[in-house]
Amino acid sequence: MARKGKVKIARPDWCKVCGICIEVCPVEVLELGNTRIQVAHLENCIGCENCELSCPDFVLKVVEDDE
Amino acid sequence: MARKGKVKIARPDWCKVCGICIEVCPVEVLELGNTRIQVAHLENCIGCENCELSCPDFVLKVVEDDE
Amino acid sequence: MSRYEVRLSGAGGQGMILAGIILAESALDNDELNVVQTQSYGPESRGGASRAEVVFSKEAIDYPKVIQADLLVALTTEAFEKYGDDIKEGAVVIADSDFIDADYKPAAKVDYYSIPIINTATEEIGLKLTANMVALGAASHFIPDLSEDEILKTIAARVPAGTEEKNKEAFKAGRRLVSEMKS
Amino acid sequence: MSRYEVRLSGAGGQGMILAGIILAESALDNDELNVVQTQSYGPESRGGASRAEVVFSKEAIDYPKVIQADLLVALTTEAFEKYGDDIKEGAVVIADSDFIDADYKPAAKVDYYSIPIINTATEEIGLKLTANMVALGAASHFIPDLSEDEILKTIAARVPAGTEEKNKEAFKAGRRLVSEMKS
Amino acid sequence: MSKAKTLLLQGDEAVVEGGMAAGADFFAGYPITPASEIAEGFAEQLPANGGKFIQMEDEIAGMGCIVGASLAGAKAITATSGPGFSLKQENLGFAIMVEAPCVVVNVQRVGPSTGLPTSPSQGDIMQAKWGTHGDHPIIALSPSSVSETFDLTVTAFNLAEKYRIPVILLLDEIVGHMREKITIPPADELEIVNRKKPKPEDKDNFYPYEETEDLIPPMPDYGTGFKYHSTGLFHDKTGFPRGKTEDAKKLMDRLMGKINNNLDDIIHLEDDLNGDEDVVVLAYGSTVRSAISAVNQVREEGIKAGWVKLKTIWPFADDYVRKLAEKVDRIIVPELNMGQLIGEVERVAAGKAEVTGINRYDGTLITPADVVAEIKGAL
Amino acid sequence: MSKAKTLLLQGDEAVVEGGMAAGADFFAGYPITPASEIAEGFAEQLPANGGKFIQMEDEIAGMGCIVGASLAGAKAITATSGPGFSLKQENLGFAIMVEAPCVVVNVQRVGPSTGLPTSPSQGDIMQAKWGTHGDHPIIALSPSSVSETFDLTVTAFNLAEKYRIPVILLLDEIVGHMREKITIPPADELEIVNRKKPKPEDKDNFYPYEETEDLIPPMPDYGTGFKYHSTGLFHDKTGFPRGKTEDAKKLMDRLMGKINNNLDDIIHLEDDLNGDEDVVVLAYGSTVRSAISAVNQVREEGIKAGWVKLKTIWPFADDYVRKLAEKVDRIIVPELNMGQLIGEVERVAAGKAEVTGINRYDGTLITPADVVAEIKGAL
Amino acid sequence: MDVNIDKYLRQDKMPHIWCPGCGHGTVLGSFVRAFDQSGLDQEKTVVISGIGCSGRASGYLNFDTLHVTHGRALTFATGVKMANPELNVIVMTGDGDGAAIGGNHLIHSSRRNIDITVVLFNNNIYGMTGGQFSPMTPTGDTATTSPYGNIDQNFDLCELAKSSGATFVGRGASYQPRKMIKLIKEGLLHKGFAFIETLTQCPVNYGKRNMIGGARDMLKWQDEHLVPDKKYEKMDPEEREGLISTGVLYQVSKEEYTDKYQQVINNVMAGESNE
Amino acid sequence: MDVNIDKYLRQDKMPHIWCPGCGHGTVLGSFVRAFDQSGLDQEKTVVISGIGCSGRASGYLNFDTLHVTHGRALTFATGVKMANPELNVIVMTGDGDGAAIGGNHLIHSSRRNIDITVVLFNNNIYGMTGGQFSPMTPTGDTATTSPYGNIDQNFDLCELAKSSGATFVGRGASYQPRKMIKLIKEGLLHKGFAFIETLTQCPVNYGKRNMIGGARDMLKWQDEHLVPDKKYEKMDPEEREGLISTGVLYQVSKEEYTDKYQQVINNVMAGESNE
Ligand SMILES: Cc1ncc(C[n+]2csc(CCOP(=O)(O)OP(=O)(O)O)c2C)c(N)n1
Ligand SMILES: Cc1ncc(C[n+]2csc(CCOP(=O)(O)OP(=O)(O)O)c2C)c(N)n1
Ligand code: SF4
Ligand code: SF4
Ligand code: SF4
Ligand code: SF4
Ligand code: SF4
Ligand code: SF4
Ligand SMILES: [Mg+2]
Ligand SMILES: [Mg+2]
Repeated sequence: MARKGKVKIARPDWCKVCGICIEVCPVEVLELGNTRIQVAHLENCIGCENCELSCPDFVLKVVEDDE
Repeated sequence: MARKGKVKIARPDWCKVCGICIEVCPVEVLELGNTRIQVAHLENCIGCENCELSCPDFVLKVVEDDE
Repeated sequence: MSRYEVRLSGAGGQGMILAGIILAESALDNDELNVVQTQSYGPESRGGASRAEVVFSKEAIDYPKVIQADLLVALTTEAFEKYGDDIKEGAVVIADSDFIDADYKPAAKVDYYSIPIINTATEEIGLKLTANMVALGAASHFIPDLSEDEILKTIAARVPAGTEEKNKEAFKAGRRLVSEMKS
Repeated sequence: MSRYEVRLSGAGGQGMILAGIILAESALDNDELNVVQTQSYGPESRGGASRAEVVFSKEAIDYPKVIQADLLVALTTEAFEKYGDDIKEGAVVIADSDFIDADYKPAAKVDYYSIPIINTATEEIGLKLTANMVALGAASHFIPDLSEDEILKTIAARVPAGTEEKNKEAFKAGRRLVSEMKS
Repeated sequence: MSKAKTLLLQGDEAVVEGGMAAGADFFAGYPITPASEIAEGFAEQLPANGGKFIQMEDEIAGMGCIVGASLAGAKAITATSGPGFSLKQENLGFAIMVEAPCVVVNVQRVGPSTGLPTSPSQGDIMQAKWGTHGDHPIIALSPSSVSETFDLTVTAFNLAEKYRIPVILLLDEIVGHMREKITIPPADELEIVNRKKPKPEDKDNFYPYEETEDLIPPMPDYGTGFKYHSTGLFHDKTGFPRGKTEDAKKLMDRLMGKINNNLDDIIHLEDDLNGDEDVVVLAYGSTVRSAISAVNQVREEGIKAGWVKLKTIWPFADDYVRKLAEKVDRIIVPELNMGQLIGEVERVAAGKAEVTGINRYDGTLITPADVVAEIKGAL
Repeated sequence: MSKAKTLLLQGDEAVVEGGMAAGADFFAGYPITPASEIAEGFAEQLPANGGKFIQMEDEIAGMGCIVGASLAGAKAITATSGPGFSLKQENLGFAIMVEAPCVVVNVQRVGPSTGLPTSPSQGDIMQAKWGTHGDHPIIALSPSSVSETFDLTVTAFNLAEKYRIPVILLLDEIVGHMREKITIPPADELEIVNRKKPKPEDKDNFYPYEETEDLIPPMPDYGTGFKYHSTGLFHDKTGFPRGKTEDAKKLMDRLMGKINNNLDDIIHLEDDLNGDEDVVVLAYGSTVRSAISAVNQVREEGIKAGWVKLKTIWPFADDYVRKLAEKVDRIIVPELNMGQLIGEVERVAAGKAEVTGINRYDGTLITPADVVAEIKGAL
Repeated sequence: MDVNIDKYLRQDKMPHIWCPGCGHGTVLGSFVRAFDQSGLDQEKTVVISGIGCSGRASGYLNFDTLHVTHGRALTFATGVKMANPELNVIVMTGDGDGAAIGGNHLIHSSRRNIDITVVLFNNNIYGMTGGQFSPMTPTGDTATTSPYGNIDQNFDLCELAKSSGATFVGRGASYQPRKMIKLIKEGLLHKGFAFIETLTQCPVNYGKRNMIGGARDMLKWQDEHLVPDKKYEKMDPEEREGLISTGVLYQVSKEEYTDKYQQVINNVMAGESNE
Repeated sequence: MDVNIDKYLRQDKMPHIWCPGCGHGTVLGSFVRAFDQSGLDQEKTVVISGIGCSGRASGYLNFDTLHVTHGRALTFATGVKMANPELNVIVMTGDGDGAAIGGNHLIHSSRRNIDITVVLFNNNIYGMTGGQFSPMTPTGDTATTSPYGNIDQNFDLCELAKSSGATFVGRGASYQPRKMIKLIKEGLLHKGFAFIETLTQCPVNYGKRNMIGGARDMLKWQDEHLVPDKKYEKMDPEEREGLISTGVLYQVSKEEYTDKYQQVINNVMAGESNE
């Protein structure tokens, strides 16, 4: 179901730093900051959307590269 | 489960003339009177207890012949 | 007529409540006559004593129940004992002659009719369940301002389809029982 | 001391209610001192502003809540805004310097301490959850008739097993933050 | 239904007729003596008129169900007796909170508990006001005859729709089961009130629990695009809880205000007073009938007596009774209970008139003679 | 438990301590804010003392369960808040009918409906008396502090056992959740009442619902050979319904009589009056605390004021308040509701004293300043 | 039968109020016979019933008996059993009482596997209130509240109890009193939650309205539709259509609730004294 | 994903109040995505929820929404659906709300096969009230009201719904959002009663107390215990031990309740006009 695109922190304010996105990401992309999630290695992202669909807080979104 | 004995109208006053005993009797023994059940052909009774166990009103009882 | 009070009593299942309803409904098209019908019965709606009451009046009927009956019908001893005394002086009392002891001594002076209501239903009509209509027929004699026809019409409308004729017959038989005694 | 009113406020989950309980319980063996502790929180028991209140008195404490605080601790701007004004003239106000704007102009004349409560917990103690104890330590400075030892004893009894030392450390760090400012 | 028709009906049946005449199109409930005839009547009549009947698994479900139906646009009704009325209380409070118009009939039998299921009582009068937890407004009506049952059922729906509130219709078993002649007026002679709905163009700026001038916010049907929220939590005009003190007070004041500002419209009563009464019998439900009979009787003997019939039980007719107490020496309150509404009469009379009760709580009726005795008793 | 111990406890926790001290050995209930701590406390303490705790599927079940346990011989308790209290009403009425001793705690939050679950209220005062259908006796107590909560929990069990009646303990969220020092007396210093049981030799001539002289029939435990019947239907002394009018009246008169004959034993209150008061503040629950504070304050200013604290809410202290009204000009009734118990005060005062209320119904408290203002307001 | 059923019946309450031909009496009779055979102690037995014609059963039984609110018998029973696990606790309920308003307590009591024996009188109708449909009224049948035919599906109560956790599930019928006696006896002796559905006829409010007829006809109907469980199990779905199996339908042995709780008490009290 | 979920969320109510790592948000996210894919009309849809953390879901959803009393959502939903069968009616409930206090409504709604879609958030605990055990708390686990370990058996809710008459039954899990989206979508499109249990983690009141840990650990736990329904079906009972199947577990097509009622109306009205 993955499509061309990479993760984006669409609603940074809503992040509750639970780490679920990190748990479900098949590669190393995300890291926990102090008050919100951070994209540490965007280059690794394969756009699988696991994080987007799992994040309980609607923080992440996989977007077309050119968005 | 039948044992030696014949039907007896143990509590005639409790009979509500519903006819269930007649329905479950394998032979012709009982008949409905106007206000209570009647033993019409005791001689036929094989003491099977169907009527005793089925009567909703605890009217009938199979008793030893010599009771 | 300021107030005419009827009490129909019997055992649960004898249909006295239906008789009461029919009696009351018979006054429906009678614009002059007000009517209130009530009943009382046990939780099991069967067995025990049950009664229907009908109050007629040309004036407004406030208190809905019988205070002292002008007319009492009783089909069972239990009903008779419970309600037999609660009647007006000179009231009409109709009791089933086969089920109620004849040596009844009413407290007040009453007009007492002991007639074979249930037996008439069983034997003459051949349908025990019509005893209530026999009773109603007997009672109908005494009720002011209500015609036999009005009641017969209501019977036809209220009893189970197919039994209209039997019930009307029973009614008439009951009425006859009384007229015969009166004549 | 007729009545000394303390309000500890922050976000749900920051443990200010536990801090309040510990504060209150520290007066348990102090026969001279009455204490009442109350709290308020939203239905979700997390998020939003939450507060614990502790009232001390040598006399009977009737009204159980803070009327006007003698001492206010606030860990978040939201809490600060909600409760910042509801204090006595000359009250002590302790606010987290990293999370609350320094340009606070209290309505009444207050004794204002802006100290790094949460950061002390995170960095010095290494356990963010102990911020409540840092806050309690800072507050403890000002509470009449209650000794540091009484509070430390209660902390040891009330915090989760295994975290006693960290929490006591945090308490002391908080207390130090204030003493340093005062000295 | 454009011609008047005369029928011999029970009070329970008159509820069905009244409901149908008022436009009821939904019934949900659970059978119980002596209210089952109401369910049975609606089960028969509703589908014949395109409406819906559903028998639920219990009374709690019946109450929830009519509130859901009401929010979806239906004119909904349920009927029960004491034990079921107790079970409905939680969801009744919810209906009050979300302001869902609906009618709840309680055909009272003798309580407490299972009590005397087939005998009449007026034992749930106070419960109708206080049965659910927390303060709340309520409207409760109580008829004394079969035709009044018809009328008050229509009124119940009208008030429910007008004020967005559940209206309780308190019959007693006597009224519920007695048969009387009743003339049902033609449909076009009845005044039927329907809830105020917002206009489609209001969608964008819509506050479902707005404090409108009349304090009664317009109510959209579900599925008409308003996409709004309702909750049993305290909420502001948006329908959402904010957890603010002001909101709680504002909401409660509005809920109470919408009723208390319209007492003249809501409180229905009748009286027969000459203005010179020494004693007045104040009654409701079937007991009224004995009161009237008794008053007529004693008047003939020259006693200055009158009667008052409360058709609206809640809100209580404070003002009326207060003025009455100032004028008369004694108010007699006959009730088929151990003394319930008499407490309100005493409260309002505040010592200005003597207040005495006549009480029966054994399933039998208060007779005209009982009332006559009480009237004469203290003369 | 033979030595006094001092603890810092919440009111909810004091219910648990009080219950254990009174001999409670059974709890059944369903969690709800702000009463869950009571269930949690019993879940921990009961098995440690050989008692039983069970969490049921809902509040209805919780209420049924404690009545069953009570009949089997247990001292049983349940705890809930408004929504759950509404659900318990039907089975509460049943408990009254079969005269099963038990304690029902309601830690009041703001209603109606879901309301404000974590905020204090005294909104269920009237519901405690009228929540279930039909007339019925009830005892309801309301503490104003943590140690009073302990005491009244013990009293609740004692009254329940003595009078064979469910006793309602009405906390408000403030009392339920506030922490205070409390000294728990040693077990042997507490007076514990246990239900009267029939003697084994009475078995043959046993009438479970006999009209004994004190109107309280002895109560056997299930399984001790009495083989008796209980029902929610009206019944005679045998426990069985006979469907007779006399039985109904006799039963109701006995149920009411056993309480009304013992008002002195049941009604607990405290006051601080000098006998020359112009104004008296009559309060209950947490509101008492502001009343006391305010009275102390205005007395210093020379105002002749006093206070009354009702610990027993139901039965209402009619006589006491009647006499009070005769003596003072004004009675102020502060309540965390829209005015509930004030109705009783008005009723009983019957115009002899002016009665005014102070009302908060938004989840905040009535402060001493509020009471002071009201005291001074009308001087 | 060689039992003194009189001992278990409150003679002075008889004859019972049930209508002529009502199957409830037959179930009651089966129960007392089963109880006698079970060997359980009459004085240590509590029978609890709800409201309905079936609910009247407790009044006729010479035990400690409790006639509670509609649908709630199991909640009271749970309290009795928990408070004194030595007692035999029996619940008598109807299809309305036990499966409509009381459905939740049925599934939760099943789930707990508490040692209570339930005898549910299933007459496919609300008898006492005059014939409204119940969750056991077959689809299509008429009742006072389904004058145009019932559109509800009905439950398979035995399946429901089983899938909720009951450890003994069986079905009996008034046409098979012998089998019912055996079934109830086994249920009584089962340690854990035993659910027994009994098919019983209500000629007055069900049979006559639905053209089955009076009591005798209703028994004939049973005769035509009952199949022993063993036989039923071997049939394929089409054959089963319209048939009803009777007998012990399910039984497993699992730790019982009050036993488990006693274990908790023992552990906690031991733990405490070890401190 | 290519959906505008914003359309279905009440933006101004976000961020939601659920705790960090609470699985309820993932279920909510799956629901809005499923709804979007279903093609149903947002304006003709009503979401009804009870009380609990899960009950808060309705407040975040941009439909007609109703947040009712604890355990009763299905009763209100039944009223809505009956009054206007054109509406899509969805119930969001918790394991306490839907299976404890609300259990009766669940089985009866299943029995009726009324066209309502239930999404039950099963976090094995009463979250909102602070961690009391629920009918879905596994035996042995601790909760605030089972400090010594829970002795209750727990339900298999899917079995319960099925044996009560539900015509669509499925289980999803927060660890499998894709599968859950598909499942919910199918449930939404199913005509009849659709019951969907979703496994969701409550780290605050369940995970931490029961040594499973925080949200991430709880998802790992799911990973280790979930099995697709197809695979599960092929396992023998021993293998199944401790495992949980997800997917559509049961689906049949049966006439729906409001359709049947419409038929009654049509018949009766036709009959009347023929007279
Ligand atoms: C709370 C409550 N709701 C409703 C009733 C009315 N009621 C009494 S018995 C009954 C149904 C009885 O049906 P069932 O359980 O099948 O017993 P049956 O009479 O058929 O044996 C009902 C609805 C009641 N007493 N209490
Ligand atoms: C009648 C009633 N009883 C109890 C409560 C308290 N209560 C609120 S939510 C809840 C349990 C919620 O658990 P669950 O349904 O599993 O939802 P979760 O919070 O776990 O999502 C309870 C018991 C209530 N609000 N109303
Ligand atoms: S899953 Fe969502 S809320 Fe949790 S850390 Fe990642 S982005 Fe933040
Ligand atoms: S889209 Fe996939 S790869 Fe990219 S961050 Fe999310 S989970 Fe990791
Ligand atoms: S079965 Fe019993 S009650 Fe019926 S007729 Fe026979 S003896 Fe009489
Ligand atoms: S014992 Fe058997 S044979 Fe004899 S009468 Fe009874 S049923 Fe007939
Ligand atoms: S109504 Fe039906 S169930 Fe009730 S006693 Fe009569 S036949 Fe039996
Ligand atoms: S308490 Fe549990 S269920 Fe509730 S929001 Fe927090 S994590 Fe979620
Ligand atoms: Mg039945
Ligand atoms: Mg949950």
